[in-house]
Amino acid sequence: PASDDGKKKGESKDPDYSKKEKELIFSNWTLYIDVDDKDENKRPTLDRFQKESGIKVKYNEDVNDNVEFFGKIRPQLEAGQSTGRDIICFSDFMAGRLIRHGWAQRLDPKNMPNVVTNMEPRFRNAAHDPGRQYTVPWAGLATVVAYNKKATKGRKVTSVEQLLTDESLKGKAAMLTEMQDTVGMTLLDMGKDCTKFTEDEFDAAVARIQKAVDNKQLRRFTGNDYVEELDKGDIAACLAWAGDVVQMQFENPDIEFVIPQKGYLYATDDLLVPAKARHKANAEALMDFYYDPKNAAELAAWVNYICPVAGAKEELAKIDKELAADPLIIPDEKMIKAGRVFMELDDDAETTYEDKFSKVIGA
Amino acid sequence: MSAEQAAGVTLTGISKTFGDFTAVQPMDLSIPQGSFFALLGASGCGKTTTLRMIAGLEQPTAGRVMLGDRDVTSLPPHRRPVNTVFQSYALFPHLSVQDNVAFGLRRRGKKQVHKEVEDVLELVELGPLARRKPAQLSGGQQQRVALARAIVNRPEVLLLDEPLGALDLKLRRQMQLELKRIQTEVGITFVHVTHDQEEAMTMADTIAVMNHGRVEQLGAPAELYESPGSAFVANFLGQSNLIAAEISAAEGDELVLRAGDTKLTLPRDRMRATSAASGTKVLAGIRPEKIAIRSRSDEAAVPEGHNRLTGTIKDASFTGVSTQYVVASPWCPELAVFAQNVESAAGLTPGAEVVLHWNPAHTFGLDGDQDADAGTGEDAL
Amino acid sequence: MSAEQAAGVTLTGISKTFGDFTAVQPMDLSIPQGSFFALLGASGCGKTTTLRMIAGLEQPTAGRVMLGDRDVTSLPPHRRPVNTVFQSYALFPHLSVQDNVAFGLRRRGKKQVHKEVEDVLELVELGPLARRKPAQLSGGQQQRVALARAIVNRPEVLLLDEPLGALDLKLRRQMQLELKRIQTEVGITFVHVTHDQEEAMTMADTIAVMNHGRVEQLGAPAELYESPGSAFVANFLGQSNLIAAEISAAEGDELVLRAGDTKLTLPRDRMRATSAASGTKVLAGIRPEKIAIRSRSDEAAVPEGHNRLTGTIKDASFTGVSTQYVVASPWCPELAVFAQNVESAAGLTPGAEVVLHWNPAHTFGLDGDQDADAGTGEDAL
Amino acid sequence: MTALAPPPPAAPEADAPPPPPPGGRRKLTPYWLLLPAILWLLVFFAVPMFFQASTSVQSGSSGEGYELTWHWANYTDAMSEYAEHFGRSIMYAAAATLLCLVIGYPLAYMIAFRAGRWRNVLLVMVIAPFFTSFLIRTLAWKHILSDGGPLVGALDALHLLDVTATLGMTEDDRLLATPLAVICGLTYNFLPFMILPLYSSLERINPALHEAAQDLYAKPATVFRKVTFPLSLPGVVAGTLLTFIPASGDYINAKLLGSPGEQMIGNAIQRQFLNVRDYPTAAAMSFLLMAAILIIVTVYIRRAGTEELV
Amino acid sequence: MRVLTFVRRNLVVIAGTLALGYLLLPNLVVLLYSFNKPVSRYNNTWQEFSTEAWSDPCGAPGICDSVGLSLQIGLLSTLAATALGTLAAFALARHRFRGRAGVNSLIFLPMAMPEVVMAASLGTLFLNMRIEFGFTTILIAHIMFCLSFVVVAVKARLAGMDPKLEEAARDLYAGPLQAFVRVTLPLALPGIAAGAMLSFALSLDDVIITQFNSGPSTITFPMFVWGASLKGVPVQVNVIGSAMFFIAVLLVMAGQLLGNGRARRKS
Ligand SMILES: Nc1ncnc2c1ncn2[C@@H]1O[C@H](COP(=O)(O)OP(=O)(O)OP(=O)(O)O)[C@@H](O)[C@H]1O
Ligand SMILES: Nc1ncnc2c1ncn2[C@@H]1O[C@H](COP(=O)(O)OP(=O)(O)OP(=O)(O)O)[C@@H](O)[C@H]1O
Ligand SMILES: [Mg+2]
Ligand SMILES: [Mg+2]
Repeated sequence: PASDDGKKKGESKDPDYSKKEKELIFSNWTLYIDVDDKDENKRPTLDRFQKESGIKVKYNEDVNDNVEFFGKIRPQLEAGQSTGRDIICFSDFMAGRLIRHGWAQRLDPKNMPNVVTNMEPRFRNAAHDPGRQYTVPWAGLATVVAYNKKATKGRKVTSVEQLLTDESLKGKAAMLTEMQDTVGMTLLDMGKDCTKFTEDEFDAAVARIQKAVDNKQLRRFTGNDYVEELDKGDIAACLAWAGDVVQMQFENPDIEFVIPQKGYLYATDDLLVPAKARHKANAEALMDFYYDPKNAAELAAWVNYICPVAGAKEELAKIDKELAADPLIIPDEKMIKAGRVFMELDDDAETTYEDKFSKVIGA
Repeated sequence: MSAEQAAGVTLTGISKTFGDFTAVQPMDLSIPQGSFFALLGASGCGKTTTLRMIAGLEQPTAGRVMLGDRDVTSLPPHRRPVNTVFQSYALFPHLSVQDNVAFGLRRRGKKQVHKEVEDVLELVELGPLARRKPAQLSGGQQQRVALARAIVNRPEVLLLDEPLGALDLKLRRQMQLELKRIQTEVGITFVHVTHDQEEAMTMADTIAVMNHGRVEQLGAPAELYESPGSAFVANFLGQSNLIAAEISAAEGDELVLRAGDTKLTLPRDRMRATSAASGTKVLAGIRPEKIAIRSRSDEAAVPEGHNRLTGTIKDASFTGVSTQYVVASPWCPELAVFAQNVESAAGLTPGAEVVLHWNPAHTFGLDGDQDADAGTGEDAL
Repeated sequence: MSAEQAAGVTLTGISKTFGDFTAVQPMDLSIPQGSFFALLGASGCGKTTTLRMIAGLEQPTAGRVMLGDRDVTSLPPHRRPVNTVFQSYALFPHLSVQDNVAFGLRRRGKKQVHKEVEDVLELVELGPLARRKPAQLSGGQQQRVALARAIVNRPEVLLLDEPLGALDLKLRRQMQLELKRIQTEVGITFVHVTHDQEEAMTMADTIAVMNHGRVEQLGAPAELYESPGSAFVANFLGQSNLIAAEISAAEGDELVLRAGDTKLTLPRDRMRATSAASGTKVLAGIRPEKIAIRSRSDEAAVPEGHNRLTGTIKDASFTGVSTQYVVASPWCPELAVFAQNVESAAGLTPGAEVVLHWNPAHTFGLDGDQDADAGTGEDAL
Repeated sequence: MTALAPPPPAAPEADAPPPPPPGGRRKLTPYWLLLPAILWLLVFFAVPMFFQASTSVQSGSSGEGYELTWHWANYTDAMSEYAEHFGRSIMYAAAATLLCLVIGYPLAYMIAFRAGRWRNVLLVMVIAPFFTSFLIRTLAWKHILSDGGPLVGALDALHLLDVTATLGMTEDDRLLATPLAVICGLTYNFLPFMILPLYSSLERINPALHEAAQDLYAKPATVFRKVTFPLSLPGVVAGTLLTFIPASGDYINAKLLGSPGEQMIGNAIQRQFLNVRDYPTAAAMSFLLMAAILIIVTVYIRRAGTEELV
Repeated sequence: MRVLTFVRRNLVVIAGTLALGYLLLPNLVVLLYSFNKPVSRYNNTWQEFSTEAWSDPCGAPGICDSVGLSLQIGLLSTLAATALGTLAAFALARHRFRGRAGVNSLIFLPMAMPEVVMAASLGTLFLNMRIEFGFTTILIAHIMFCLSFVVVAVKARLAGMDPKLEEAARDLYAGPLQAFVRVTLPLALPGIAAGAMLSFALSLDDVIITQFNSGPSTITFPMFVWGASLKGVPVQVNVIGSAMFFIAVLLVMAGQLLGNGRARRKS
């Protein structure tokens, strides 16, 4: 409801200089945009956007970690200063936190016809941003179980349970340092609803993970770096993000993934315009550009994460049939149904849970 | 030091105190212009401190420093026309020999220094080594660079703080001659600090003997040597035999002393003790080389009127040029005697009974209250 | 060195080569047991290297080292009954004086060392300083600790590598006496390296003079001094006047030499040149202290049969004990003459015409092919 | 005595030149020289410590912000919750320091006494790895220690891994994600900090002392034990401190080479600060670590008897 | 038997060489893999020899910017730390003054402090002061922790320097400033250079303090590697790491040779 939004603390109309300044500063995760096969410094879709719109994009791959990055820009946000960025790509829970603090600018649908028409319906509403007033999904993330066939000596790994208890995986299983993913998947495995859980349930899940840690079942908690170790076989099985798995499969036939019976965790990485950003309209232009199915398909073909744009499947098929059929990129019905979103947490709950989780991962 | 000579350096009531330790007692000192002046003294007696006050590297606690007629007491070192040759040379290791030598000239704004540097290096015979770094030179060569670096500035006074201390004996003797030659050639006032008495005597026109922060005696080398004013000077400048005695009578120009059961004669004008009254305790001094030594059997040949002592040779050591005897006589356990080796002296071996004798004119008399061992080096340990 | 004495150290055909530089030429050397043996030579002549081969700190390139009857050539240093007093003392800075001294004893497994350490510290007169660290000692005291640390082990041979080099003159003379006393007391073979010839002469029973890696001459100090075998020895051990001459005739026990227009006589048995035929070039040597100097006006007093030369005094320098003259004579530009200062010599000032004369028995003859300046120190610069 | 009677005590006379200005410009010189550095350290080292001290007794949440409430419980909480981390940090750092000493000593010794004209080249080799980023090198270790790698294979074949496994240093025939890997990583990272001070104190030893010891019947081993080592103690003390202190606060090695069971206090501080954003806890842990190190270092220096560290 | 004696004689050299090997092994691996041509994003198995990455070291997006930033920060912080540290070292080595002990420990303390502690406390300061994390904050932090190392290096050099040399300069008509510029400074230079080199190395290498105090868009080379390590390290990282290693070694060795050569020519 629009009346509410005005009251969100700290929100005010920030002046937009898009008309005068045809430029845009974009902070994204590393390796999260298509690059030219021959020249890694060229980014085809982005280059095309710049050419078509006449907006010069300064593209930074400086997001490695939601919380860490948020910590770095937080002082400016709190002080009501510009973060020096017009678009930031945050995971949904972090985007939610910015919205709650009033540190994200409300987007104008009028500037984004493609978004309005092409966004997959299931993305149109989200717990952290009801009605998608502030954010636009860049990609969908599915947290699944992946394993290296060679390292498990052919054994299949099909569940989180197996990661936590299977003797044959002792010292070779890994989970993620992201609390949402690891605890969420464990909760699902325990038959709990990760979209709505109690603190006791959370504690039980953490205790379960702790036991695996104590048994030396779990080798490490990783960020994105599980990829390298899974590829090498130092990690035999782990929680993984779908997009990574797809990419790994190109290169390593031993990599397999499984969508656990009990469900998987599902999230989005969202683009948002932080408070005091100078070029909101330019940002909206870029978001709109990437919601053109053709552009979206091109992006998805490279990053291999779930594409939130309707109609991209057909475009993708033109590029690569196999990819278009991969449920990890364009999910099928079954896949969509098995996905769960982690519960929306307020700041205090998040601190409490993060703190508990920190102890499990050893830090 | 005669009054008609122009003074090169005059120190007036100068003293230096570090905390509550007085390194240099208030003293006056006047160094004639163009002379070779030596400051001699044991380690720690304040020689370096005195020199540093002249150079301006140390501010005197009291007193004034004059160069010629100019009071320079409050001038910083770089404004004084004085240069120093340091004991450890203090050559700049990062500069070549010629740059070391040119340093002072350049600081005074000279642009064309080549000629002067070349000349002075010629003077110290280092021309061919001008481009070397100090580390590539031998000790003697470094010493000469240090000297060249100082004299090239034609200072009014050149201060030398034990410049030869680090050299070995042979080299040292040679550098002494060299230094003397250069001083004669350039005519600058040299103030030379050393604790090698032979060095001081061969080189200097005037010697000041320092002890515990004060000048004990000052004079020409031969004067100091022949008539030392105190036990310290007598022992420190060369070796002396100091025999404890008592004045027993005065006969005309001579004093008669009694040491044990021996009678010694001493010219009255060579008596330095304040009182010459009978019964006064004195030290009767005689230099080892002044004493003739002969076998007891040969006693008859002792000239009439000579002071004589009898004793036993405790030790005889051959040093090449001379033989040094240590003779024990009843009231003087260790008398040193030097005999130049001309003809080999038969029978003068340890254990031999001998008679020592000397011309009384060579005897000198000192105040008997002093420590007869002052300045022998025993106290330095 | 008489053959009947037991050999303390015997070096047989020993030599040492560093890369392509030969530091010690093959040489034989036998050091009598219980003697005070001095190795004398200019800097770099191989003294230290020889000593280190005896200590086992350097492996000889060829030859053998025997201690008594035992071949120790291949024994490592810690297995040889030999100790060294190093030039820089090499005291262990982290250990107290007594622990330094006890070091060797403890390494040989002695538990009760207290008594021995105490005794040896008594010997070197350092008892009260036993608990100090080396840094808290003066140079002379450190030197004595180094000595005590070595002799407490009662080694068969004690090696001393310029142990007094770092001390100042006065202290050095005193330590020489001390060392000599201690050697006499403990009776150990001392092999003492020095380049101070006076030190070697006063202390040693036997001296070996080394030059460029070989022993030039070996003998008792007086023997070496009075009859040097080469120009190097003559100049290095004391000072010598070497006059280029030619044998003109042989008369009985004497050779008659001609130098310019002067006739000099030389005892045949003091002629070291291989040939004594007429016309042979020789260097006629005479020590400065053997020469008497008198005024030309006084010429009549020259004893009959003395060698005599006439000349002009170029320089006279007073050193206290003696006066050193430099006399120019037509065919010998710089003759040194030492005259002990007994009675002051009137008229012997620079410029004076003098006659020099000496007993021909003191003349020595050397091979005329040598550089007359060898060993004077001029070549060391 | 000569006639040089001492003049009356040195009271400056009217015409005497003025004594040098007491305390003038020269006395102030050191303060001017120090001013910039000290100011810098005060503002960016001492003041932050003060801020952290105040932060460590704040309470609140990352969402609502923290305020100073003298919440001392932060310390007790940190102490009780992270006791294991503290213990592990100290132990790993100590083990790494010991290893550094054992590995670094021969190298420092070799450079000081046996390297001849290679000395400077070797010294550069010791520092040069710094120029290849620490992270790259640690990642390279990950590579070298990899489960399927040749090193694990070789050690396994020699049954060395069984030995370390019984000691609890490794797990399941692997090196990565074990205490051993973390300790080796720490050792590797801080080795230059051990070698440099060791070298500089060894280099100062007069080689004649070695010869003197041999001459006094000491076997080579005894020479080392009785002379070389005691004389290098200042270097040992400086080296162990420069290794132990940073190692105890490191988190990179534990993060990259360790498993959850090997995380150190640095990891906890880093996560509390950068991820959980619980600044008070992070600050309290920092102070506890500082205190622990201060105590250990003080005791150690007392025992080692060396005041002169640098 | 002979082998045994050889081993015994050269035990130290063998152990030292092994230690050196341990120290350089990772560099060797880094170098080796800089010539790899990985088929995937992950440069962790040997594929085939290629100099591709060497011919295009900036091939990975952002890498050269980060190297540039690192060099910039390294140079600036070295410059500042060396200047401040040298001044302080002079004060400590050449003057006795009140409060010397306190100053000494303030300077020593940063070395006696784990990096996280410093990093966190400095981070706290910046947060409290609402100072934007970025270039300035990194620079400030680097200068702070390099400072102590410079002071120690320069102080050691000055302590070994004969104070007589300065007196000699003053005696030779050099005023205080000239004595400093002409004599003291050139002689202290090796110490200053050592301090500078160490601080440059430490700055280039630093992860921990940088991580706590860098801004979102100031990615130093180590921070770039940190980010890349999560996603797959490009070969170019190995190239740049190896290149920096070799450049450092070569520069120092060239300086060495130059010095030797000059000395030899002079003699
Ligand atoms: N800066 C100083 N602070 C305190 N005491 C000093 C200082 N400089 C010299 N002294 C003391 O003053 C005394 C005289 O020192 P000085 O250097 O003048 O002696 P010296 O005669 O040159 O001795 P040496 O022959 O050993 O060089 C010594 O006892 C010395 O310890
Ligand atoms: N380890 C070495 N390597 C190469 N040359 C050496 C070595 N040790 C000594 N030398 C050379 O051997 C020669 C003899 O050296 P040694 O130390 O024995 O001389 P020395 O007579 O003791 O001289 P000094 O009186 O200066 O001590 C010298 O020229 C020296 O340079
Ligand atoms: Mg002095
Ligand atoms: Mg020698």
